Amino acid sequence: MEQIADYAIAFLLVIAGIFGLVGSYGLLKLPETMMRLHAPTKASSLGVGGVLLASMAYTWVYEGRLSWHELLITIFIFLTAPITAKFIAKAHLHRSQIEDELPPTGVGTGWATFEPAHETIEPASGMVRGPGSE
Amino acid sequence: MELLVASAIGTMTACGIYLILRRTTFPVIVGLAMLSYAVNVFIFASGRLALAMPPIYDPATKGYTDPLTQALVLTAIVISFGMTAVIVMMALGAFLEHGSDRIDTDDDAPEDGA
Amino acid sequence: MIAYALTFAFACFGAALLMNLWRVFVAPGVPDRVLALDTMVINMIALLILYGIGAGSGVNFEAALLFAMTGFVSTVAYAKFMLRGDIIE
Amino acid sequence: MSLALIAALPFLGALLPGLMIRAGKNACALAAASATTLALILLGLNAPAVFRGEVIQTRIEWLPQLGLNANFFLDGLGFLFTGLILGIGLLIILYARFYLAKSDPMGQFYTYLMLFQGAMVGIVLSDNVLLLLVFWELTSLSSFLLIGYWKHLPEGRQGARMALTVTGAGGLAMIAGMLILGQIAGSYDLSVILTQKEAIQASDWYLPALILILIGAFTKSAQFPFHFWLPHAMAAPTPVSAYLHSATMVKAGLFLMARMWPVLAGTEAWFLIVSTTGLITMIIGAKIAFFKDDLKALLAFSTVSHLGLITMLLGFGTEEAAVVAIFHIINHATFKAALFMSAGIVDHEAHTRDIRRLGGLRTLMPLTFTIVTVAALSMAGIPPLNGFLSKEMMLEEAVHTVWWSSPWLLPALATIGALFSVAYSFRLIAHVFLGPVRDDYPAKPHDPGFGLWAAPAFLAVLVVLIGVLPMPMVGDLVKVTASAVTGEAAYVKIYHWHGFVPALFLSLTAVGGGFVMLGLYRPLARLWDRAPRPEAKAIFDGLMEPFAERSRRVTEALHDGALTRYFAIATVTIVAAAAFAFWGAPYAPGLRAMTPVAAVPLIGWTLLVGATIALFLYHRNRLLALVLVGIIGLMVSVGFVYLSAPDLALTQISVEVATVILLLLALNFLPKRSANLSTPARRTRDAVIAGVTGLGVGALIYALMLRDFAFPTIADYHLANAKSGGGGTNVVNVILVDFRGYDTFGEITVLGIAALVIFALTEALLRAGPANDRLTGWIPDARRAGDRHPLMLVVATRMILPIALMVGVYIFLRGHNQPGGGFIAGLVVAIALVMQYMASGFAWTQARQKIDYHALIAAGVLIAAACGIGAWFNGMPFLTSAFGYVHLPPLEEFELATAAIFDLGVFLTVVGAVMLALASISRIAIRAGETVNVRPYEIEPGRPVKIEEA
Amino acid sequence: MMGHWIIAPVVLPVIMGGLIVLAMRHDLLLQRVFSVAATVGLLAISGALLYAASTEPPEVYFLGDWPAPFGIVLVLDRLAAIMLTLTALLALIVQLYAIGTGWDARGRHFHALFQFQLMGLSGAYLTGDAFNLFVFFEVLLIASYGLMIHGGGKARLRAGVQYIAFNLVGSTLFLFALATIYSVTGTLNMADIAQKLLTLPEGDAALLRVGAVLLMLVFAIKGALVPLQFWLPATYAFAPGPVAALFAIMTKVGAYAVIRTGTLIFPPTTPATGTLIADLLAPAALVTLALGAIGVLGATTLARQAAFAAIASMGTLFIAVAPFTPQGTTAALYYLLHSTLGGALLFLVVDLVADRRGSDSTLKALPPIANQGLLAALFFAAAIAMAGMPPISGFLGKLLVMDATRGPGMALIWTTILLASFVTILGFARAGSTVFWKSHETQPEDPPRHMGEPLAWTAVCALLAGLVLLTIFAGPVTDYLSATSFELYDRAAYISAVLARAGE
Amino acid sequence: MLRRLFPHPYLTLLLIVTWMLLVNGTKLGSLVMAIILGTVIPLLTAPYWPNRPRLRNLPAIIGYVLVVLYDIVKSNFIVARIVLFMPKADIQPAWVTVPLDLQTPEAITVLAGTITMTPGTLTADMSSCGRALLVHCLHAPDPAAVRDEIKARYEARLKRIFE
Ligand code: NA
Ligand code: NA
Repeated sequence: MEQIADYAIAFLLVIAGIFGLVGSYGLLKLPETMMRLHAPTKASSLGVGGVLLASMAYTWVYEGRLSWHELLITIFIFLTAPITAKFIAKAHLHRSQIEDELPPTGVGTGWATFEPAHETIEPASGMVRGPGSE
Repeated sequence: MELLVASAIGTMTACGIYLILRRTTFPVIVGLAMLSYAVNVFIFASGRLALAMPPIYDPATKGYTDPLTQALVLTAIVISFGMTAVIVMMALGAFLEHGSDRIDTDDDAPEDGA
Repeated sequence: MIAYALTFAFACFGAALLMNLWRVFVAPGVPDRVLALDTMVINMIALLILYGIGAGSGVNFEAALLFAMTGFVSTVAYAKFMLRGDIIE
Repeated sequence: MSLALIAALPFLGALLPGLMIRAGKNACALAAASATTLALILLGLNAPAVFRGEVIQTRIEWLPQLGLNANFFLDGLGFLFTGLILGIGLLIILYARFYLAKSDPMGQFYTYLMLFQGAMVGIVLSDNVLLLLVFWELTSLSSFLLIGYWKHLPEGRQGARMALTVTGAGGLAMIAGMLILGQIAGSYDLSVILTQKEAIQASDWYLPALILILIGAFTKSAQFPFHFWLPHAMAAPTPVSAYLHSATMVKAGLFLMARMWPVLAGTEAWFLIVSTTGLITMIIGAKIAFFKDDLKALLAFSTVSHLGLITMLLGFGTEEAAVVAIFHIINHATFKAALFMSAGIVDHEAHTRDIRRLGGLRTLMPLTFTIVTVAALSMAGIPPLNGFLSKEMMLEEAVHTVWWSSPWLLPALATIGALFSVAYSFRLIAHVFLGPVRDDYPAKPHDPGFGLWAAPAFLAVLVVLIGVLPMPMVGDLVKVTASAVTGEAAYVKIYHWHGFVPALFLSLTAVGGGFVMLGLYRPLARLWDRAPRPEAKAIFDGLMEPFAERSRRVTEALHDGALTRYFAIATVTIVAAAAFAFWGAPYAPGLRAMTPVAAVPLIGWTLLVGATIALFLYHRNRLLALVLVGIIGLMVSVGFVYLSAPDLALTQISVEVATVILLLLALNFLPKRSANLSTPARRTRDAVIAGVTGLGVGALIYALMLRDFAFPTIADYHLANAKSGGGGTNVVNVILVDFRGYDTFGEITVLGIAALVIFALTEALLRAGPANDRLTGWIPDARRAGDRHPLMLVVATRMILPIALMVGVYIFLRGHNQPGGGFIAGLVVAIALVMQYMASGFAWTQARQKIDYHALIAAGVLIAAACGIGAWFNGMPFLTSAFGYVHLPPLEEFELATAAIFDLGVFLTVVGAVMLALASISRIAIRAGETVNVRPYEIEPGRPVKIEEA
Repeated sequence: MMGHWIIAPVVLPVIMGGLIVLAMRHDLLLQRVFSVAATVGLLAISGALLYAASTEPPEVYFLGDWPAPFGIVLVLDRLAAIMLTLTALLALIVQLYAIGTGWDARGRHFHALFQFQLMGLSGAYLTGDAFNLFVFFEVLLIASYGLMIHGGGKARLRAGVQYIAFNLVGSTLFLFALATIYSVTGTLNMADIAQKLLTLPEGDAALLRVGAVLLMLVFAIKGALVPLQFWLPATYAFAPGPVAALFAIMTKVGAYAVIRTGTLIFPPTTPATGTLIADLLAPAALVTLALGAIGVLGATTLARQAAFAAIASMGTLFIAVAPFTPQGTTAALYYLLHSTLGGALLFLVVDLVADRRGSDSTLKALPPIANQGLLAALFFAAAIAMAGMPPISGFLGKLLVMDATRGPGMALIWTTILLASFVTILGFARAGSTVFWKSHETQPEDPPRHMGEPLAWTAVCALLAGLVLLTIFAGPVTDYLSATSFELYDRAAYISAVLARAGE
Repeated sequence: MLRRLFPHPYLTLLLIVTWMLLVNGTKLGSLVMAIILGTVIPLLTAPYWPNRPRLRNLPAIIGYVLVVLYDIVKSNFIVARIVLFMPKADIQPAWVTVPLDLQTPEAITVLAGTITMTPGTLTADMSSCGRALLVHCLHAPDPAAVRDEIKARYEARLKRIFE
């Protein structure tokens, strides 16, 4: 039993390590920013996920208690990774201004990064209250 | 380990000093932040280094690292945070009032570095 | 057994971090550097947990969680700064 | 007591005019006069005793630790001078009342005048040299005010400054001299010092003391080479000149020499310095006086000359000479004051003091003419006037004095002096009053009213009386005074006919020569004008102005606002001082075993140092700089985790992100790149300074880490008592909230104040002004992308915020026993809120919450304080904690600790402070024209939108 | 036995500050009333403590009831009590002035910051713990940042940035110093450090000395000791008048800290440090005095002149401190009292003048201003006070200092002191005659004669009165002060009082 | 009433779970605490989350989660292969526009996230009207296929869950 658990944990660790490495290697190797973005977003996430799983398993097997903390972290990372990725992507799009390389939205408007949002905006006067304005 | 910590502190201090010798507010502020990082680690290290001996009460532990310096560092971190916040705002204010973010007031050349 | 695996994982994530550092030094633009920083945080968390396994102490959990949180926030902040200038508008 | 009162009365009198100015000029004059009169009366009451040879004393303890006491004593010398000061003072008060114009602020004048009078009286009555110094400097200050009385006259201001500079400096020198003297004598009381002749003259410090004190006396009495300030002081109103520059202040120096005569005189040094200075002054003064065309200037230099004469006499160091000196002091006071006042009358009536524009006044102003003639002849030393007597005696003394080992040199020079003095006295009479009446006077001259001529007339009468009946008039006075000066009973005999002694011939020579010189005035004057001579004022300004100018340049150059230079200097100083301290004592390297290094920390180190170097290289790209700071902060906190400091790691990382956010917010308005403003040379210099400092700090901490504590640390106690005494297992937190909770209390106050400052600053910036203008006209310097609040983030943060809050609560609750606590919890919550701000916008978020951050901060601090005060109620000191374990079934047992309340205060303050700071800076952004979103989503897929085709 | 009253000077202002922020931040009148009330209270308490200190040996307050040196202690001795009272007195006067001139209304949170400032100052005087001293330095500093830029404005803000930046470096240095000292001695309690230094192993001396010097340098920055004085002129010149007047005490905090640590922890008898402190302090003090005096002569505005006068006074003060003898310390304390009141007076007068000249204090003749005569007189008084001319206390202070510095180096010291006085009075004379006399050239007819601001005039007169009293009662005051310095050099009493419970 | 007390019942549930995960145990006291917090916090944060999303049919949710988890792992192997073994020249990145049928912000967010975490695709932006996503493919010889897979594999499922 222990043995199997050991193998499982070791396997998880090795996989995790590899993916972690891949993520950062991709960051170096891939030629374009957009492509580079793929690597860490996915691989690194999985890598750290693997480590966290391994840790859970480890504490379960060797300390007899089930530690849910790692799970929490994993979830958090997986929730936030896409957002981070999207923001960096947008920053890249904005900085490199490659609007014309992009496909049309097909719904009439342009891509959000290159257009002010379509909504009624009004100046701030009197809008703010609370401690900000006394 | 001691050598690593000491050299790290030294590097951060050097960088901080170099930055506070720049002539616009922003690098000076960053430099001050660096100095406070450096001094925080300095205080911490002045309690000597210890691995895997957190100052959390634990009957099974082989010993504890110095908790006092840690408390001091915490206080120092918080205070320097407050100070940084203030000087950042003042620098911004000075820039808005004057139109230049030079920190030296010896030559009042308007708008530069923008 | 686990020890070897741990060492291997340590090595991988350590190497990963060095690569990130390299990316910070040489990158076409700030977005890439921010990406590198973000990855750094992730790898750090991994190392932290590995260290926890190695030392058999779960004390590092809060740190890891907080790293994740702050890493996310600061990455978003940097990006939003590049996009809009004002990060709280 | 009465002596102190005499000294005090003028000061009291100084207050009155200021208070009574509304009551009119007469009231002022009357107030001053009555104070003076009262003092005179008090003095008179002491006269019998003084003439009996007694010494009246008054002792009031003031600063005994220093030996400075308000001790006064009255002997003959004091009596004479007090009499002169008060008596002539009274006349001046009368005279000034009529002399000053309607427009002149009378109140001020009398205030200053009485201040001066008081100071003078203080000098001559002091029995304590330190007290004497107080009054001494006071005369310099009050004369400064009097000379500058006519503020609109530049000459007045310059004259005042010059007088203050010279006499003030002399006074300072005298301070040193007196302190030395006091040290030698073992007391600062004159009555003691005067008994210490042997000790003083034997001491190595005698000569320095003598010189320093003489500098004081010479400057005050306008002795060569300090004589130049006196004529410029003549810009003062004539009453002032008459009072200060003839009768009193300039005599203060003489007084001091007379006072110190018993202990300082009688040595070779004294003789050579004092008599020589006096002689030179006498001759030079007389010569210049002869050629002066300004009446007052002429009188001024004649005064210089006569002061020189008296100084010379004191310098002789013989009893007889001292007697003569005293006698001449009296005589000079009478005729010179009379002359000054008459000059004032002429000026007042003819509206000019220029001798070249005068002449022939004899018939127009007969009364004035008479007064001037009497006084001037006395000054010339014509019998039977008092001036004749003292001059005669002076020449007598000169004849008996061997000087620079020559028996005839001194008499010859003295005679030349006398000759000049005759010459200018005659010229005064001849060129002003004799000769034809002119038709081009600036104003029609005529004798003034009684008020103006009364005082000089009275003095003229004295001149005659003393001249005719010296012994009855002043014999006793001279005797008692001389005894006081010399210290033993002086023998005084004044008579008109000495027989055919050398002095007689010298005197005749002088008079004859005087006539001749007057006859030769025109050619001599032409010679004089052609002769090159140093202009005192030019020299003085030539010294002072460059000094002031150089001071200005040095000061401005040093404090020009170049902060970075200040930093460079400070850094170098600090490093140097530290090095100096280190190499000043033995150092034994530590013997502590090094902590082993694994590969992972080595990588961490590489990252940290790498990022730091990158920051050093790329710091001009400010955004990148912040990214690097982010990395460094991350690495530092990871380091803390690795080195068993979880609390530090948590705090560091959350503070770091808060800082970065703050800097980003500010950077939005600041230039995005740092201009390169320093030369390569300067950058190298800075790099060197930085490098050395870094090395020093690194070496220091390395040396420290490698040694064991010299003594067991107090931390052991904390580790031992955290659980039992503090009720927590996280020792760091227990220290923060309990052992050293007071630190934390101060610390959160700092944080709260920081937020308040930021808020107040924002308010100031948003008021009308350049900052506000710059903001309202703000144009972002970078192109801005669309999509302010990307939908994904908005949605995500709505999930994350509650969880983050929960994490915050969790970290707060466990803080006492596990890493965490109020501070970190506060930051976590704050960061969660910031996330919300970033996602949905400041205004939108702000509008949806009721919390007032000011209140939050205040509440936090007050709760912490209350928690501390709570301890008082069970008799414990501030911040004494209490804890207990509660068990209410079916729940498990849990702990309640007052520390938690304290930590709550910390928590609230942190949240409030961080949020108030961010809120304030966001308001700046809004003033800069940020618009505010009204909806949570700016992109709402559900909502139909109008699409304008590009 | 003062019991809990010892901590009142810290707790009262912080609570008042908190309440002002919490409840009164929209009502200036309330703020004024309560703030003044609090300051009066502070003054009363300080007075009581002053009396208690004079009747009892140093009294210790064990915060959190932890025995020293493990917890933080407050120590009430004569020195602390004097500083507390002086601060409270000055604060009250300045506060009245600020209210009278309406300065407190020119920005937000003046009174809250003011109270926090007092909290910081009181805490610094009372604490017996080195690190806690740092904390309260920070409290008083950050409050001072707020007060310094109160009302905003371009020049003030730029000066403010420099002020903060310089002091942040100082704070960092403070931490380096404390860490070094702790790292050698393993304790933070000042009495405990003092005691441990007596038996410090020789090999540790060098490192400890580094710590000691760094610490002293921190205080030197606060005390504007050359070459660390650069922050002062611009700060004081651009700070609001009343704040500058309050700052008269800020430099004295540096002096206080030097005296405290120099007598308690590093007296010349300490084997490790020996005369290290004195050796460095004495020359620096002389240069400071000289530079300050030259600055007074060379200054281009009244405000800067006042600032340099402040620097000069610190020089004189440190000259008296440097020998670390009871006599010297007594002189230093007397001069401290004098120069605080005198400096404040000068700054307030300058503020009144500048205010009447359209906040222009440059040394040039402008048309006569309201109350010119009175202001001229007050300026004259303040000037002779700062120049150390009679009859005002400065002269006595100067004599005390000179008397205390007899012996080797006396010639140099006395010459410097006397020449400095000379140059200073010269500078003030030039300034005064330009500003107050020359103006009569520019415009003969009568100036606008408005008095106004009764509170402000009260404040100014109060300061002047203070100086006069200090002069008249120089004897008794000096008695108390010499008792104080005796207490300071009798460390045993202090140490034993603090470490009484060390056994627990 | 209940609706006012629990503006977001799912959130409340989530929070309770989170708390139990945090305290890492099943003490009764912790549960009480969890329930308190789970009630209070949503009330506090309710203003930030005006409209509550309606979730239905749990099996669909579970199914979706499993699919995504599987894809994440799979996608990582793909990415790893590309990064490690594919020569730079052969990599064919592409931009794809994914028109949206989904309208709920929450749903779109989940979709976008999923796209990013799954094979070779990454959500880069959204059309300024919110009706299309801009997706970047690391290596997509046939972009159209990618788009169709996304719509079929994820969006369809999400529609069933959210709308
Ligand atoms: Na603390
Ligand atoms: Na803290």
